[in-house]
Amino acid sequence: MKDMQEKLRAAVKTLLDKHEVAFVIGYQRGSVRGRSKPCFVRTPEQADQLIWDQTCSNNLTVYLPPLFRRPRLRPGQEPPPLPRVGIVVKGCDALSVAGLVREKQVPRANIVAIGMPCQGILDPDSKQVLPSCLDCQHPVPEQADIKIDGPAREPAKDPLARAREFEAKPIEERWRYFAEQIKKCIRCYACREACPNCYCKSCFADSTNPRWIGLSSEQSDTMLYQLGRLFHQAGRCVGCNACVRACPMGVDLHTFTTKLLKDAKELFDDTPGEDTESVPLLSTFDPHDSDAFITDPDKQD
Amino acid sequence: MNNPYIPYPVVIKDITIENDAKDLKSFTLAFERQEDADAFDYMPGQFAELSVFGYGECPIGIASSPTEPGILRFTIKRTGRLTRELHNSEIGRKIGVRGPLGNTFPWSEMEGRDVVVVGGGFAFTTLRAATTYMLDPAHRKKFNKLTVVYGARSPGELMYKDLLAQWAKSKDIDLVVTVDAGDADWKGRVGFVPAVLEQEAPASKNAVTLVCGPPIMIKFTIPVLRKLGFADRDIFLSLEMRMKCGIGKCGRCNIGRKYVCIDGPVFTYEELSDLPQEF
Amino acid sequence: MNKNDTHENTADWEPRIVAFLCNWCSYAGADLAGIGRMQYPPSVRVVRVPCSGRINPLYIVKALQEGADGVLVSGCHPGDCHYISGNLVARRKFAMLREFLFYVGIPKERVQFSWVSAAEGPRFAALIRKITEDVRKLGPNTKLAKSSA
Amino acid sequence: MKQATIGKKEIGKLLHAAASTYKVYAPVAEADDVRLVGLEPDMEPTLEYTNFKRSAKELFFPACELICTYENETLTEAPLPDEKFVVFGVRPCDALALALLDKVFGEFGGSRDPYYMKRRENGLVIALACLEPEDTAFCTAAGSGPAGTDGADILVYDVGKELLFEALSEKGEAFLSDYQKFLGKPGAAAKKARDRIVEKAKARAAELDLHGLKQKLERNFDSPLWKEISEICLGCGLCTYQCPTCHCFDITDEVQGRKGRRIRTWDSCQYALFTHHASGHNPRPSKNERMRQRVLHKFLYTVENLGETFCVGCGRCVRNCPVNLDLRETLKSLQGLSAQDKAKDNSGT
Repeated sequence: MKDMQEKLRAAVKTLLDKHEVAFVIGYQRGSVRGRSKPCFVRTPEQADQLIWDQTCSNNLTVYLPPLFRRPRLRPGQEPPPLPRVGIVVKGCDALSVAGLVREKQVPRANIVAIGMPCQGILDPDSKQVLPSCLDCQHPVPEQADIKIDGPAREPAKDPLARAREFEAKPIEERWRYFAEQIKKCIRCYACREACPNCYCKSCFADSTNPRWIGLSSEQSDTMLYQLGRLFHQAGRCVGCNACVRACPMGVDLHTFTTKLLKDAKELFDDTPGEDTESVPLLSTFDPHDSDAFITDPDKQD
Repeated sequence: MNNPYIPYPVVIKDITIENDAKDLKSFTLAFERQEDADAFDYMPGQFAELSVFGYGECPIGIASSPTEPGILRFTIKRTGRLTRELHNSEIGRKIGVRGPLGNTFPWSEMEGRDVVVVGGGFAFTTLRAATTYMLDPAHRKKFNKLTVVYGARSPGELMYKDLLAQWAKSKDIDLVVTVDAGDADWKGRVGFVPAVLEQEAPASKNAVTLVCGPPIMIKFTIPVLRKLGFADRDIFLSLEMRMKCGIGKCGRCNIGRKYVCIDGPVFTYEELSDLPQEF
Repeated sequence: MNKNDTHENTADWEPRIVAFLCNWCSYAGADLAGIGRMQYPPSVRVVRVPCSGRINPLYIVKALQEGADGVLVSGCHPGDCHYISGNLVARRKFAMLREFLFYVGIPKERVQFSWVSAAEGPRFAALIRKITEDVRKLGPNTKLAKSSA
Repeated sequence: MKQATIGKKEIGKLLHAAASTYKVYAPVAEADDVRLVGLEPDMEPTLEYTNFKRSAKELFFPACELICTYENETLTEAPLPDEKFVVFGVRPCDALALALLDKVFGEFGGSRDPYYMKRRENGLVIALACLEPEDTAFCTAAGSGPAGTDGADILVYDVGKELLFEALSEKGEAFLSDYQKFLGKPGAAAKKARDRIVEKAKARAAELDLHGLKQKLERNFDSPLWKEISEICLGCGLCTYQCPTCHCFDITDEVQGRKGRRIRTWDSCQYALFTHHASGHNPRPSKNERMRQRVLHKFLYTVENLGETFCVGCGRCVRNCPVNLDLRETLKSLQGLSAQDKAKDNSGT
């Protein structure tokens, strides 16, 4: 892995030396045991602070959409030129890049993705590979512009197994589990802020008119927040699980994001992050989509 | 111990539309209980949290003067959810009021001095209170010459028209009303407040000035006042900030270490220059 | 949220169904059912929306939170949408939403989707009968309901 | 009683006995964590933890407080909390945080916060000195240290097989007297062990140097460093939600039909809407200003207004920040600024 780190630094130095990008977003050594920290590298010399190992947890693409947001212009004012940015991506993060490009948040030509094959992120305390990484099907960022060689995990055989197992549980048990997870949530919204897809300029959770979500510690409000946020990721979530890693309270969002992936795949054969050209799943339709869930009162069931 | 978060119940007694755009209305409120009215002991410059049940609270400067007995008045611009609801209210509706909050205009410092009141647009509310207070026969003698410069975008946007007419006739006050742009019927002054102020050139010797208005007016008025010789410590401004508690606990209305709700809303220009420019 | 509530109230409890109906087909269908004096349970509260595609999934969850025991969404039959394809975009969304809510533990019968045209008064009446009975079997909604509701 | 001891295994008995008079909050091991929870008869308190994810702040300043209810425009004031309670096992840092909150919710600004002050009156705080603070903590630098006594009524020392209770207030003393049948007189060995803990805590080197920070912060409001520091910040409110001294709140109404209630809920200066005016103007429009506000509020404004740094060094924000934006490092880089060179910009218009 040291070797990968060297290659990464060299690649970044070259990019910056040749002025191909304005800066590179990568990881540096963290201050807490088992943690890394995002960093913005602007000069070739700074490239030496970049690291690559199994602590490189954040999905750095969360920093991309704000960089390409059009500022409000006065009449006649020219829009400022968009930067070209380098970014260090794992397999899952590369999917996020594609997802953001497909949603027209990030111009693909302005991104230089430096792909790092990934062996899974370690839990800072237990030093075990995180459960959410065990389901990873994309440990190697195939779509990266610069590919750094190195060892990677075996892709999970069945990345959706967790959802399948959960579905098989009795409904009351599922509800209990969901309610237990909700109980842990302190509504700090770290999950939202860590999610590259949560780039909405104003979030339903913050809206005061209408106020979707009460601000009290009422459980149903927390449920509404989590259901609302999760479902807003339907057909968009790439399964990077940055939300899971950001949560300070250990709320298991992974079980629920996996369901979104599963339904996107199984109902509509869509894998968000796989391509940059298609229309996001829920922004379009196919006349032949199934009507199986539609209640037909004339039919006896 | 009185709970400072609990509003006094009040009833809307009167509603006046103040401008042609109809987005400024004055609400006259009456306390339901006499003891609350007694407890609500205020001076011009202060504000209160108006409370519309189901819509929350918002801080509004008090537009009436304690010299107007039995009247508690607020002039409110329709801006957000709560103010829209207030504007849709009818006479007789019960609302709440929490206060008085914040500091006042510098009443003791103003005694024995000239007072120059400079107001622009809708921010004239607490200045209306201050002017009314000073014009009260019981108080007028405490102050020397009183000059009021008040401007609005257009004649239709001038508030308190009856009162202005009354003041215009009074010998106790030099009133200058100006509009940014007049219309066919407008016979008065036309010009921006800072420019008119400069023309009027009120004396700065032994004088205090109270300034309220939109940021752009403040920006151009300050240099004029300084040119006229007003010291920074004699220029008093009233600030607005998003607030919740109004009593220095909730932590959002601070500018540096100063809390607008308890250290303000009235600050001298000298104080403000000393604070971080984050407002 | 406790079980006792459910039992105590079951005797005189009537399901409350919130129905989001599109203006052009299903609302007209409901109207037709009314004009035709067709019998259906009084359990339903109708919210008229321009198109089933206009329905934000939050509306559905919010209705459950605010005390609905069941939610019905109905629009024009596929191919008949006044806005050409609003109901088709909605269909995907609802398919996933229903699955997702079921996944976290909301019975499928609580949130139902259907197509009712302007001419289908009887179908609308039958639909309300069906969803009311489905929800009655489930009992009051306690899962997402506000505890203070 | 000033000092008393109890066998470690007996602590459950004492707390369960107290639970018949008070609501008792104690550390209990749950599935994945040790939490401070309301003690039920079937629960056994544990001493095996470093600190809680959620600080004891919420027992005194809950995330949601009912102010009043109303129906048809008639308002009913919510009763003030009247439950007497004991909270056992908070760490000295979190106890210090309460002493700090006492200042804001007390007389600051001329009015007292009735909810918080009432809970402080009703609550008895039994703190447990740390033998080994978390590696993310910087409590010595922040002023409490592993055996700090501020904010607690009783401080408990783990002296081996026993726990040594030391009353710090009259309330604490009364509690020890009330439950003296569970308690013994401390022996010489226990006292010695207690002294060793105190000495060790005193001897601890400060994890970072906060001296002179105030002067630097005063002069560097406009430093470009703020932008640099906040560049990686995600703007989530995690640090503020977990902070034992953060106390900003929101007041909102919730309605259902003709009925409604007014509640006070935690809020965070890290959110854009925190200072967003109805007019659309926002004095803190980006995360640079919001990050600066958080740091300056804790390390400058409260020092000026209350004479206290509003950070106890518990390290929660350090440990849990999703991007490892480490407050200790932020403070270190701010310390690197000059306190002199930057003349204050007084030309403001």
